[in-house]
Amino acid sequence: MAADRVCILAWLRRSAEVLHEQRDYLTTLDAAIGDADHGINMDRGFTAVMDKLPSVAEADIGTILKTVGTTLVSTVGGASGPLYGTAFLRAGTALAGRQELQPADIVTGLEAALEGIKARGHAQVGEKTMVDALSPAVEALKVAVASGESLEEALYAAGAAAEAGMQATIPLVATKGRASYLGERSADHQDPGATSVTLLLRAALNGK
Amino acid sequence: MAADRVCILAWLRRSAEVLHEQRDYLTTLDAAIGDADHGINMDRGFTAVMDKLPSVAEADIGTILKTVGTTLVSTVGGASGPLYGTAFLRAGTALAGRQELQPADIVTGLEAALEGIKARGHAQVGEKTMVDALSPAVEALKVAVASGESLEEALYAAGAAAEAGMQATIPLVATKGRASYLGERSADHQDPGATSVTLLLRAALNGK
Amino acid sequence: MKKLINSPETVVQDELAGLAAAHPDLVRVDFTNQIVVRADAPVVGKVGLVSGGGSGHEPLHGGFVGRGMLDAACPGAVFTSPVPDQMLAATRAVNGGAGVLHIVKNYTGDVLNFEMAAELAQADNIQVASVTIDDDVAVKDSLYTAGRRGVGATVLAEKIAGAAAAAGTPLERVADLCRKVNTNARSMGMALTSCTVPAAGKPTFELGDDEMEIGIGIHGEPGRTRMKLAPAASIAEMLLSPILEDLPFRSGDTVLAFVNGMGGTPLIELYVMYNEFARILKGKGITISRNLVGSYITSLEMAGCSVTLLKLDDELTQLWDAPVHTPALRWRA
Amino acid sequence: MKKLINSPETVVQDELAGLAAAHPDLVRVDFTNQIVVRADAPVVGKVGLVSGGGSGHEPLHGGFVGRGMLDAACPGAVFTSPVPDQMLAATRAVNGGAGVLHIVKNYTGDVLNFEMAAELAQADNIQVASVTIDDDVAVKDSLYTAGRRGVGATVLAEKIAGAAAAAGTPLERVADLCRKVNTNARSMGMALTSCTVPAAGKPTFELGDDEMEIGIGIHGEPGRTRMKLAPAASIAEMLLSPILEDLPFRSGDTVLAFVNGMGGTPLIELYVMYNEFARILKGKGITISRNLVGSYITSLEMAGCSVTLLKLDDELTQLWDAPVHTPALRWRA
Ligand SMILES: Nc1ncnc2c1ncn2[C@@H]1O[C@H](COP(=O)(O)OP(=O)(O)O)[C@@H](O)[C@H]1O
Ligand SMILES: Nc1ncnc2c1ncn2[C@@H]1O[C@H](COP(=O)(O)OP(=O)(O)O)[C@@H](O)[C@H]1O
Ligand SMILES: [Mg+2]
Ligand SMILES: [Mg+2]
Ligand SMILES: [Mg+2]
Ligand SMILES: [Mg+2]
Repeated sequence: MAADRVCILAWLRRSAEVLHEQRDYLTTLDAAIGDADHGINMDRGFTAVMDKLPSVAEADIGTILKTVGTTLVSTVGGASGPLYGTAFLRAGTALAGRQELQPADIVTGLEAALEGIKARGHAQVGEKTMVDALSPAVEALKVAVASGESLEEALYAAGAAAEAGMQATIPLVATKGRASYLGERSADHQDPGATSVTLLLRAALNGK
Repeated sequence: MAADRVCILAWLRRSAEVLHEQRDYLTTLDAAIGDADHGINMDRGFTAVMDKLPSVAEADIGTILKTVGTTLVSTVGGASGPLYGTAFLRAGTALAGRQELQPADIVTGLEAALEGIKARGHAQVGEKTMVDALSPAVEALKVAVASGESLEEALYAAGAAAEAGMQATIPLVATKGRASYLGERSADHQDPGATSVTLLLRAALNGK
Repeated sequence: MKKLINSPETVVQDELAGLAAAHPDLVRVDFTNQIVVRADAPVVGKVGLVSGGGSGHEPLHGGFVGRGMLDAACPGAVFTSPVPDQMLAATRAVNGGAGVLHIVKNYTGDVLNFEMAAELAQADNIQVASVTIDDDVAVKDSLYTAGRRGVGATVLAEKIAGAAAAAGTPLERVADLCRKVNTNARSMGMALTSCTVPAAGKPTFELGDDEMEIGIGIHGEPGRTRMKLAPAASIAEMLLSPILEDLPFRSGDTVLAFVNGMGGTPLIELYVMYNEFARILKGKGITISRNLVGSYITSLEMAGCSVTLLKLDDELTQLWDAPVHTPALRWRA
Repeated sequence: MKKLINSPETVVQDELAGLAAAHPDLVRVDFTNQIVVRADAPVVGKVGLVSGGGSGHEPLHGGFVGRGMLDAACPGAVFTSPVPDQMLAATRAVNGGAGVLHIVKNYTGDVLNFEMAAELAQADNIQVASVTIDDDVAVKDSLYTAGRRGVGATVLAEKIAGAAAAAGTPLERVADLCRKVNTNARSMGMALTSCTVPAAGKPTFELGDDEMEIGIGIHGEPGRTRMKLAPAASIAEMLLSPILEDLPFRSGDTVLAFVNGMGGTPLIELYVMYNEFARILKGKGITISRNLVGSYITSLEMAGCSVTLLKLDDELTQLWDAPVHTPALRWRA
C-alpha cells in the first residue's frame, strides 16, 4: 500500500484546510507565549502553497515537496517559515524523483524533515518547540513501519505520538524561540509549533 | 464712611481665600468652554499676591493695587493674567498716593479697571467675558454712590449687578477668548471670568 | 493618568532640565525666568527670535532654539500661556542690537502676555516686532472674534524667519517673511484620543472607542465635528478639503506639506497619512516640493495628526533649505 | 482599535508608499520585493548594509536607509520577520562589489530568515557577513536559549557601521565595528500601555490603569515584572540598574545615552526621563558625551520608553559623529 502523488496533493490540500480552520486556535496559543501570529503565518503559507501546487501537479513527489518548502520559506516569515520550509525542502531532496512512496520512504522523508528542523533551529527534544511533536512522531512511524503495520496504521501511530508530544510541551519551560523570553512563565502553555506539526500529521490520515 | 488700607488688605486676603475655595468650581466652568485652568490660574496668582503683600503693607493704596497688578501679570499667565493685571494696575494708577478711599474713589478705581480690561482685551459687553460682570457692576456702583447710598450698600449693589451679569453670560455665544472657538456650542455655559469677577466683588463685602 | 513624570508640579522644570542636559551645545535654560535661550545668545547684530506658549507641545518651542531658528523660547505651565516676565527676560537675553521678533500663536492668553512683554521691552529701548500666527482653518475667522488658532504654521514660520535672521536680514523684513509664511499657510488637525493635562489628572474630553474628532486644537479644544472613525484616505480628504478651499490652493501651486503627529501617534501612521495627502494633492495638480513628517507641535500624548500646507516660492524654499541646528530640527549642519 | 490606517492588510505597503513619496532623494521602494533601497544603490566599492525585521518599529529600519547608514531595509508584516526572498533581493540591490553586511536583531525568526538569505546570496557569489544584535538585559542570556533580544543598540549599530562603510572600510572590519557596538551596548525598556497589532485588532496585553511593565520587548513581549506606576526617577533607576551591572559600566566610562520612545510617548516625557538618567549616571561618575532622545525603535503606539547605553571610545565617537542623511536621522549633511 503506497502513497502516490495524488495522495500527497490531497494531504497538502487537507493540511491547508485544517490550518485555515485552526488559524485562530494556533494564534491564540501563540498569544499566550509568543506574538500571536503562528496561525496567521501558517495559514498565509499554506494558502500560497495551494496557489502554487497546480504548477507542479504533474511533477514527481520530491519536486512537489521542494516547491512546498520554497513557497513556505518565501511567504511565512517568522521562525516557522524557515523551519517548515527547511523541513519540506529536506524531505523533497530525500525523495527526489519519486512517483510513489512506500511506508519506508515516508520514514525517510519525515526523518529528513526532522533533521532539517533541528539543524536550522538548533533545538533538541524538551525545549518546547515543534521538535517535541515531530521527533516522537518519527520514532513511532519508524517502529510501526518496521513491525509491518499498514501505512494507515503507521500514520495513525505517528499522529498519536505527535499529539502526546504536543501535550507534553505544556509543562515545559521554553528555551528556544520567542517563548524562551518568558522563562518560567512559559510553563503551563501548549507550544503552537508542536500543535501545527500535530495538525499536519493528523491531516495525512484524513487526506488518505 | 471710607475704606482705608486695612480694608483693602482685608479685601485682598478674603479674595485669595474665596478664589482658593472656588478653585475647582472656576476650573470646572472653564473645562466646559475653555481649557480647564481658570481656577488654577487665579488661585496661583492670588497666592502669589498674598506672599507679596507684606512688602507693601505700609504703602499707599495705589501702590498696593499696582503691586497686586504686577504680581498677577507675573504669575497668572493665560488670558486672565494680563486682563486682571491691567485692571489692578489701572486702578492703582488712578488711586496713586491715596491712604483712604471715599465711595467716589472706588467708582474711579473700578472704572479704571474696567477700561483697562476693555482696552487690553478689546471686548465689549455681550461677548461672554469678565466684562459682562464688571461693566454692570461699575454702573450699579456709580448709581448707588451718586444717590448717596452707604459704601456697604453700594458695594452690595455692585456685587448683585455683577452676579446678574454673570448669570446673563449663560445663554451668550462667546466671541472673545478661548470659548469663541466653540461658536454656537459656547452657549448654555456660564463664563468663568465673569464668575471670578463676581467672587472678587462679593469678597469686598465680606472683607469689610 | 499614565505618564513618565515625577509629578504634575515639576513636569515642566524636569523637561527643561532634560533639554538643557541633552543639548548644552545648543541651548541653556534660565530656570529663574523659565526660559530656553540659545547657548551663545545674544548674537551681536542678528535679529533675535523669541517664541513661547504653554508647555505640552514639545518639541515646540524649546526644541527649536539653536542655530538658524529661535533664539529663545518661553514655556508656560502645561497649556497655559507664559507670563510677560519670561518674555521680557528672553527678549533681553537675545537682543543683539538688531531688535527682537516675537512669534505668537493666536490665543488670547499668548497674545495679551506677549503684548505686555513687548510694551515692557520697548520701555527698555529694545526694538520689538510681533507676528501672530493663525493658520487653523478649523476655526472660523472673523474680525469680531478671537480669530483662528495658531498651529502647524508656527513651526514653519520659526524655521523660515530663523533662517532669514541668521542671514542678517533686518527686523522688519524678518517680520514680513514670518507674516508671509502665515499668510500662505493653512492647517487642520484631528484626534483619535484625548490628552490628559498632568495637573488635571483626567482626559480633557471623552471620545468613544470608534470615534474621532475632526478640527481639534492643540490643547484638546473641541473641533468641528465628532464622527465615526474612518480610513486614512477619508480622514486625509476631510483635513485637506477645508485647507485647499480656504487660501485657496490651486493646480500649479508648489507647496511644503507638513504632516504632524499629536504626540501619541506612531510614525508608521504619519507616513500612511502622508501617502494619502500626497495622492490627493497630486490629483489636484499641486506639487509637494518640500515636506516634513513627524511630531513637531504636539498636544501631550494625544493620538491624531494635523496637516499644514505652505505655498512656496523661491524665497521661502531657500530659507526653508538653509542650515538649521536645534534639538528637534537639524539639517545641513 | 484606533489607528490612522486604511486597513490592517495594507498598512505596511501604505507606509512604504508614504516613505517613498516623502523621500525620493534618499530611498526608493521596490514594492514587488517589499524592500526599501537607498536611491543611488548600489554604491560601487562600498560595503552594502542591509537590515530588516517585522514592521511596527518605525523609523527602524526603513527610516535609516540613506547616506551614511543603511543601504536597504526589509520590512516584514507587522511584528513578523521578513522572508529570505526580501533579504536576498535587498542584498543583490546593494552589492557594490565590496560585500554586504546583514544586521540582524536577535529573534529566532529574524535570525533564521537572514541565515537562509545569506546562504542564497553566497550561492550567488555575494560575500555576506552577519552580525546579530542582542542588547536587551531584560532577558537572561544563556548558551542554551534564544538569548537576549535585539533592541536599541540596533539603531546605534546601524549608524556606526553605516559611517564605517561610507568611509570605505572593508566588510570584515565593518562587521567587527558592528559587533563592537553590540558588545558595548545594553538596553532595557518599559511600557505604560500595550500596543495593538492591526491584524489582531485588540491590545496585545492588558495593563491596569495604575500599572506598568518593566523589561518589555518591542513586540509587546512580557517583561521582568509588572508593578504599580512609579515616578520617573524610580523608573529610571529600575531601567538603568540592570544595564549598569550587566556590562558593567563603571565610574570613568564615557557613554552614548539613547533615550527612546515606544511610539506613543510624547517628547516631554522623554526629556523628563533623560534628566533622570543623566542625574543617575552623573552620580556614578559616568560621562554622557553623546546622546539621542526620540522615538527611533518603536512598538506601534505603545507608550513607554527604553534606554540604551553604549560605551564610547574615540573610534566609535568619530563614527557616530560622521555625517548621516536618512529620513529619520540626519546631521552634518
Ligand atoms: N529554534 C527553534 N527550533 C524549533 N522550533 C522553533 C524554534 N523557535 C521557534 N520554534 C517553533 O516556532 C513556533 C513559533 O512560530 P511562529 O509564531 O510562526 O514564529 P515567531 O515566533 O517568529 O512569531 C514555536 O511555537 C516553536 O514551536
Ligand atoms: N478678550 C477678552 N477680554 C476680556 N475677557 C476675556 C477675554 N478673553 C478671555 N477673557 C476672560 O478670561 C477668562 C478665561 O481665563 P483663563 O482661563 O484664566 O485664561 P485662558 O483662556 O488663557 O486659559 C474667560 O472666561 C473670559 O472671562
Ligand atoms: Mg509567533
Ligand atoms: Mg482657561
Ligand atoms: Mg489656559
Ligand atoms: Mg512572529
